[in-house]
Amino acid sequence: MEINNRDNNRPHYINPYLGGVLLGLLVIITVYITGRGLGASGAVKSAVVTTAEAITPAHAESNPYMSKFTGGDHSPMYNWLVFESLGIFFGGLLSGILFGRLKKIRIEKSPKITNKTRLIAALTGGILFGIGSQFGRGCSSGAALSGSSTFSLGGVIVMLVLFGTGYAIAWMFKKLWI
Amino acid sequence: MHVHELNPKKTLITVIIFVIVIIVGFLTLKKPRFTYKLDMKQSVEILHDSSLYFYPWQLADVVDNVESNVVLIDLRDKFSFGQGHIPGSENISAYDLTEENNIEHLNELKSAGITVVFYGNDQLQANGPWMWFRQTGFDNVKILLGGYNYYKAHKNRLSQTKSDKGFMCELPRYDYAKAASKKASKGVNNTVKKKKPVVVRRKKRTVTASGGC
Amino acid sequence: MGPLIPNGVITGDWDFVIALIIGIIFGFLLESSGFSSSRNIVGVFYGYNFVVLRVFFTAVIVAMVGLLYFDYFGWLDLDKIFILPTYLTPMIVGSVIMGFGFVLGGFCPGTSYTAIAIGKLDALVFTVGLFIGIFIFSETFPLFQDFYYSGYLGNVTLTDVTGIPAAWFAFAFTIIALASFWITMVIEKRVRKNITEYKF
Amino acid sequence: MNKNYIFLTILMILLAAGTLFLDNRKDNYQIKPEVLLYEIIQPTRYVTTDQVAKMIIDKDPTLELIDVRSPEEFDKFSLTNAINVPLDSIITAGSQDYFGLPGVKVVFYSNGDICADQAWVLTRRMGYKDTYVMKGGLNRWIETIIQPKEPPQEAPYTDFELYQFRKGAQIYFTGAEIESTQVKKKSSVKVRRRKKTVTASGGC
Repeated sequence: MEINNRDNNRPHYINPYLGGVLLGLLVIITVYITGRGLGASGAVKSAVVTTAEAITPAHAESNPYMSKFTGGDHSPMYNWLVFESLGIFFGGLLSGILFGRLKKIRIEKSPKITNKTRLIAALTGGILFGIGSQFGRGCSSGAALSGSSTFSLGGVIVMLVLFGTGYAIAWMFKKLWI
Repeated sequence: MHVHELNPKKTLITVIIFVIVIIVGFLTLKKPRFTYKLDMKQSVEILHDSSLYFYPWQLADVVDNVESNVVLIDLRDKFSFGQGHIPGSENISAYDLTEENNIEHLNELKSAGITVVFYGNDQLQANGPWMWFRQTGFDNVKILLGGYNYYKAHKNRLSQTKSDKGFMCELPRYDYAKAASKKASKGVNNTVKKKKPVVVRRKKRTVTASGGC
Repeated sequence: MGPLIPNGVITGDWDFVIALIIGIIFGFLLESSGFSSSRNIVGVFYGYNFVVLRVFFTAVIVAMVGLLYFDYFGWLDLDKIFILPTYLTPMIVGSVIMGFGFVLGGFCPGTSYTAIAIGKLDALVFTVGLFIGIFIFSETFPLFQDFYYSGYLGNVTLTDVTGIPAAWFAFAFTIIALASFWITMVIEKRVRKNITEYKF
Repeated sequence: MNKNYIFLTILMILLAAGTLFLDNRKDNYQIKPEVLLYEIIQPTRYVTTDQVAKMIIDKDPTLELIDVRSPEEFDKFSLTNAINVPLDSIITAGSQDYFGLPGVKVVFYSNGDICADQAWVLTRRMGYKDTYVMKGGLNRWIETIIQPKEPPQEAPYTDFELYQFRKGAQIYFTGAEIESTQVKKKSSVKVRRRKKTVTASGGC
């Protein structure tokens, strides 16, 4: 088989089911210890608030959304999710080193598109995801994974709609990936 | 190679560890010591059952050892018990109620069909434990109306307390509306007088029936 | 017994150490499952790689079932854990927007952090996009403040809404997930025959 | 295809199916019997009539008085802003809306304190927190707040302080500054009669 020849070059990933079972156990342990699930987008929110506060404190205070997160004893960066996200970064780094995926800076894309297109798409995607995660009260890990694991109605809604939209619109952006 | 052609050994091991943890959970699972035997609705209904209350005049037989099917349990602390208690009663302080030997003792009494009567200084002190034991399935537990204080004041004329209402602490001792607003006292006064004869007739029936509450 | 921190078994001082450790495990699992590659992730929408679906659904069913057992054993009190609040309409709209962001960007926030760690420039750009997106949201927040708080149902679970015990949902989810694993296997094999192999 | 996957699939189905057989021991909202008995034994649920009077006078927004007597009794007299939830209907869904509100202290009262205490045990079993019982009930309310007795000369200073407060409260609640002796006589006459009247409507 053609694919078999390339197996040597393929990056070594763990069995997805092993990853899934371990991730599920991690969710249980996290809930067991902290009483709440995992999350990721909250860290960026803290970063936004911190930046805004550093540049124009008065503006951050007057903004009805940001002011919800300012004004504590500590900086908004002194937050559970920020530390967790730091951990995600280092965990990824560790795994990258272990499995030999840590290489020089590169861009992953379909051969049919240019680097510029990919980066614009990534930026747009990031912006949309950022806005959407605020309305959805969490991203795919916070709302969809932890939310549905704890049987939250909102979590299940986010999971279903997020992936449903993905399937509905995937054909539009086929060129980006295949 | 497709992922489904690989051998998921590690996955299997992880899942089996997970299953073992669950099995350990089942093995170490303790049966709860107490469960509610009455649901909320039944728990409310028993409050109206006058046969679950023990009236002071019923004490006379117990004290004189005529009635042997009743055990009095004093829920006050040792000190108060030592200072004075109803003759023949046992002392289990409310704080020690759930101790294993006490529960065992109460269970024995239950299976022997002996009625257990809780009392404290007043009815209030025994009310909570009485409700709790009823709800958790001790269907032989009753509560002494008036408590020890009432007994102490009337111990020489227990049989006469049938006509006394002093132990019924839920009876209003005052005309609240009148006491609280003097201005309207005249108006209230009239209506009360009118109602009075009707009410008095009913009274005798109700008191014994409706128990302490 | 659990949850430990809300019940005061572990003091709040350990909060951030625990957060870091949990994050490291989370990141390790994401990266080693292949979530640091956007083409892996997006493969779920085109049928050539269902790794996201496998990892995600396995995690959800294991967590659901495990939490129910833990609750039964008295190790964890499910009444005390945080339930994500439900804001019906904003959540649906937000998820649609996220869906677009997902297909365009190829990451979600957690996976983009791990991809930055192994040197993916597009992930970095995606994270910058996240930052800008949340900033735009905060700045324009007064415009749709009412909408943001609309459709509030409280911190409800599926059981609260439907009255069906949580175990039935766990069971139904498990069946759906396992069935989808076998179905997607067939789809994946078929699609991969017609696709040029991609580098990771 | 590896047959371990089939094994894993079956294992996962069995695990999930197992959850269906976990009986719901917790009755989803009720507190454990042990916890209930422990709290029953503690006297912390009792509040005095003075405390209640003070909260009413201060217009404490966290106070919610629940009158567990019958509607007839409630119509004749009730404390300021009290809500009538007869003991019999305390477990109905409509009544439960009053309990468990964050930051609200629910105080039960009745003629004496038994009915209120029973209401407390029932609601506490259902898991509602921040519920209290007014010790002595309305009987003691009248004795302490509406018709306070002057402490004897040799009583400690705090008793006189309390008496001062009660006199103030008396004025607040009755709206009248009449010499108490006369009132006492009047009401004490009516008291006896009144007692009979209400007996008719049974316990609570």
